[in-house]
Amino acid sequence: MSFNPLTLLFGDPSSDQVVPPKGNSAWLTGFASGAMAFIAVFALTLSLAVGRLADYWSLDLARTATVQIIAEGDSLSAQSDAALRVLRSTPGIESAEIIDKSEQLALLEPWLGSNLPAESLPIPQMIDVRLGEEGPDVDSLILRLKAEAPDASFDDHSTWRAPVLAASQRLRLMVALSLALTAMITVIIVVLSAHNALASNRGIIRTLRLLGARDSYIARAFVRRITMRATIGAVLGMGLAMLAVVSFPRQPEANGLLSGMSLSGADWVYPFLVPVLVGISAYAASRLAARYHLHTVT
Amino acid sequence: MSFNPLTLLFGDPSSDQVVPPKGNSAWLTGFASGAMAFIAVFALTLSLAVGRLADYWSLDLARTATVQIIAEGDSLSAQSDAALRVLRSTPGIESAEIIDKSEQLALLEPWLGSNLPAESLPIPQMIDVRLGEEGPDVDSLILRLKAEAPDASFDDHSTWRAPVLAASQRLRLMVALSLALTAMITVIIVVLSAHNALASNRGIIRTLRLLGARDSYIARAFVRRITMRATIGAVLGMGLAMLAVVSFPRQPEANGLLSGMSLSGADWVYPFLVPVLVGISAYAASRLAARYHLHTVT
Amino acid sequence: MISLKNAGFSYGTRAILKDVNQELAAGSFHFLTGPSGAGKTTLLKMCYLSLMPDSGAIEVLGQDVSRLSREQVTQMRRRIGVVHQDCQFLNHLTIRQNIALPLLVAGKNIEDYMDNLEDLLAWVDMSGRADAYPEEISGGERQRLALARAVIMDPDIIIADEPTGNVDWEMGQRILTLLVELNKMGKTILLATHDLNLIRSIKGRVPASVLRLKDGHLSLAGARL
Amino acid sequence: MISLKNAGFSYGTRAILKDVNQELAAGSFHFLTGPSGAGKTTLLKMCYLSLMPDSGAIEVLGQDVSRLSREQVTQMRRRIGVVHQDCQFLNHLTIRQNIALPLLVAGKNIEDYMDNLEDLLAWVDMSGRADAYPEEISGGERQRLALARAVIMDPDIIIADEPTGNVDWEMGQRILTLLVELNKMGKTILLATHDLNLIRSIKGRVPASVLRLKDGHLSLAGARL
Ligand SMILES: Nc1ncnc2c1ncn2[C@@H]1O[C@H](COP(=O)(O)OP(=O)(O)OP(=O)(O)O)[C@@H](O)[C@H]1O
Ligand SMILES: Nc1ncnc2c1ncn2[C@@H]1O[C@H](COP(=O)(O)OP(=O)(O)OP(=O)(O)O)[C@@H](O)[C@H]1O
Ligand SMILES: [Mg+2]
Ligand SMILES: [Mg+2]
Repeated sequence: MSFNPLTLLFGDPSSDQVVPPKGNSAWLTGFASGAMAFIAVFALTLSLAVGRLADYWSLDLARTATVQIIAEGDSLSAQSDAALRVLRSTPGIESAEIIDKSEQLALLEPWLGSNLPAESLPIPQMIDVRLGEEGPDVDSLILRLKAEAPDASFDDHSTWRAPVLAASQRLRLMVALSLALTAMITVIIVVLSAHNALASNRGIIRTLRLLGARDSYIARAFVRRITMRATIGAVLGMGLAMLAVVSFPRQPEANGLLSGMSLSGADWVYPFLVPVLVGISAYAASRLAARYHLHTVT
Repeated sequence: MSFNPLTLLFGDPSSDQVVPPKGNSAWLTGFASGAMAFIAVFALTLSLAVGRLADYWSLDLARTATVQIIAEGDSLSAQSDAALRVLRSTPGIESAEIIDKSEQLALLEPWLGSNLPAESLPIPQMIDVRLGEEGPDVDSLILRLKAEAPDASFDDHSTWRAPVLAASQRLRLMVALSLALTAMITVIIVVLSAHNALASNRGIIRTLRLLGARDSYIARAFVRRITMRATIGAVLGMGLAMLAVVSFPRQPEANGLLSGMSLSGADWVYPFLVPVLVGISAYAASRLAARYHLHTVT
Repeated sequence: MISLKNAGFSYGTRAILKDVNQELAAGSFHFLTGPSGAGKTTLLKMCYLSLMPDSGAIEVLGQDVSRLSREQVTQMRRRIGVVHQDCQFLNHLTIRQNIALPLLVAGKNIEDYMDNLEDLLAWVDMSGRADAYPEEISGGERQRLALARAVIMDPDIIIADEPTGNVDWEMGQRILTLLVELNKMGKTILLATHDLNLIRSIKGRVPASVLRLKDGHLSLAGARL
Repeated sequence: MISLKNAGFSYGTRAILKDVNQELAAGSFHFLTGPSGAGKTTLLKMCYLSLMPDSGAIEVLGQDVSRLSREQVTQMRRRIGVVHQDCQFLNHLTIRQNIALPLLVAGKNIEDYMDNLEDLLAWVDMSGRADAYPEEISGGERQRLALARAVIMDPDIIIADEPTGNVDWEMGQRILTLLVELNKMGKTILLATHDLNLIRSIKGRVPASVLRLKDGHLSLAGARL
């Protein structure tokens, strides 16, 4: 029962004739794999979108910190400069920028109102710090800051980060689980419908056997047909799912919250893996099913 | 071909005998409906969780407003009292509470730091307003506030609300769409496998017909068998999905962000609707398929 | 019992039966013969309501078949026992269950027919195989099983399409004897066969007529045997 | 060509064949007869490698069947033409395609066999039905189709299980004539039948022997016909 998988592509068309072009199970195989491909692509896109969202939440927060200096007048600007110097010379810190007072006030608007007596407020100086991949050695950084700018305090948002991180990890887990389940169910449905297709053609298998057909010949005909059906169904299902994803209402400006279902850059590759997965499972499943039925049919 | 659906439950067992107990398609029908029920329950739970999240985001924001009074000393407390009076006497407002200065400072912490010279800061007085279902007449409220407390400004968060509302609506739409799709695919898979089950038994239908079986008798036997298989599959699928949901890691304290997949209160009813839906579609689909095959078999 | 009036039938454009006129009286015994592919099975299918004539009319048990409701067709099929040329059984039921199937689908109480069933099994020499499944029996056994199933309901008309094609001469005689006895009990018998010896062997037992189908026409061939 | 040496076979505990010894020489013509259910089909199935003996040995084309690889079984099946009792066809292919099927599965170039195919169709009187589908033909036509399919590959051995059960006498004679001619060309023929007249009608045309299967034993019955 061994044969070159390449015949799947180039094949000898003659052996195809022996399999009924449309059987009870043809529609079922095609539709089931199409529907599962659709769901899988949907789940995949959702998973990618959620992944980005979680990245945004956790990574963005993780890679920022704030230094706040509470002082007045000259002391403030001197300490600001000192703190900036310390920060910029610390390995693991990518950048450190003074936050503009107006920017700061804009952030405070909801709590303090827009008609604030801006200049008269003794609000502290804030420095926005972007950390590198590795991050700095926080303890020694704090010591150095204390020495150069005694009124500065370092906040790496860790108290804010923990729950967000936990939530985004839960979300990731949830979606990854759904994706894995969908993939599993897709494979099982394909396996079962391959089995069903072969089972409903046992009579044909028996007849071909008695007429002197090799097992590999019979298997090839069924495997090619079933793989084709499942793959075509999966391609259509994927196409429909991508159409649905692309035409989904989106608001790019809201990207912090949820920019809708969308694929970006290299993500476009993943949906195409779905029909490939379906094709491979259909191929493997129908070969196994063919082997089984060829051995149990006398 | 008309018959009482009650026979599904009480049935005459004799007619069951004429359908092969396990056919090619028995496994497929059971498993496909089980898998789809599983996915549907999963999607449903996700949808409920997302719905709660969106409610939290949008409703909570929609039903609050803030009044901010920028003044000093006695004028501030006088205007606060006046504003409170106005607000509490306005229909459509449920409650109005002065926000404690310490509470307010806690909210400002990330921007202003924790070591703020609390008392010395001339920060404005904030009043937290909870709106009723209907909400007040905002224009007349602002006029009355202006008259009684000239330094008060009313903010109903509408600028903040819009993007959050939009995002949560997109999320809802996305999940509702997935749920609808899952339901649709479930129904189609059940329809196709009912059709498949009948198609692979056309020989039996023909034989029974010629032996003098009524159409209703044949239909009943198949419909009962197929409905049973699909429903049992769906119940098992639902059970597994619920198990997965229940054993999903959860963090109740993070309920603002995402408390994980969970069902609460009346939500527990919905998953049980899935096997009911599957059962009803299997019943309807197998009846239609039986009618079709009974009319095309000679 | 069965009367064909100018009955015609074609598959697509191929006319199989042309203006067939024939009256089968109640209690009569008829052989139907003719070359392979002449249309014997087609004619029998019209008599057991599986095909409708294209032209002309067929009356079975006094009723015009083209005017029957589905329910009437069902009721009528219960009064006609048929041995089909390609005997179809339910492979998941035993021989005994298959024979009892017409009783089951008609809603009869099978208990009442148990004696009858065992007698029939013995008559067609299948008692020892009653608990086997249809895929485990031989070609001739299938034909005997089909005959037993055709007569279990005590039908008014028995239509048998080549019921002895796969059985040996003794078994063929036995089957014919069963049919003759049923005929003597008043049942109308219509039997398609190629076996002229079988037809000849009935001489002197019951008055039987031989219908010969050729080129779409039916003629009485009794004299020529 | 085929030799049975103490061959025995049972379905479960039911012994069907007991110590069968028989030698079918190359180019010989054998009838196999016996009551319905005696085991004729079972014996033929062993000769065309569809069943293996429980005890004893069977040699086909000089090789012990129990020692064959799957590939050898396939190669051997291409040299044996079989008319099965329940003729199985592929319903989605036409009659012509069904007859050509053994060529297709053996990877032969069907073009080379077209004349042969049309001759065969004419011989079994099926030329006019060659583009019909198996479900659209009569019982006798199926048997003729099966015979055509069995001989298309020009096999060394032809095994036919009741090939004339559903055809009329003239067609039966025609089929027998075809088999006699193939036998004269050197092919070994093994034909199971209940029709003693068919067996008698071969007298004087080729030397044929008649094997009678009863109670699991095979005996030569030539003298008694
Ligand atoms: N469903 C069909 N569609 C088209 N043609 C058909 C169909 N069924 C039968 N025929 C053709 O009609 C003719 C008559 O068929 P029928 O089965 O009635 O013959 P018959 O007399 O019973 O033959 P036999 O003795 O071989 O059984 C045959 O030539 C057959 O090929
Ligand atoms: N798969 C099987 N399992 C069990 N018993 C079987 C099986 N196939 C056949 N038999 C039994 O074995 C016996 C011989 O069967 P076989 O088909 O060889 O008979 P046969 O001589 O060809 O009869 P016929 O002339 O009726 O075709 C029969 O009694 C049959 O019931
Ligand atoms: Mg016929
Ligand atoms: Mg046999």
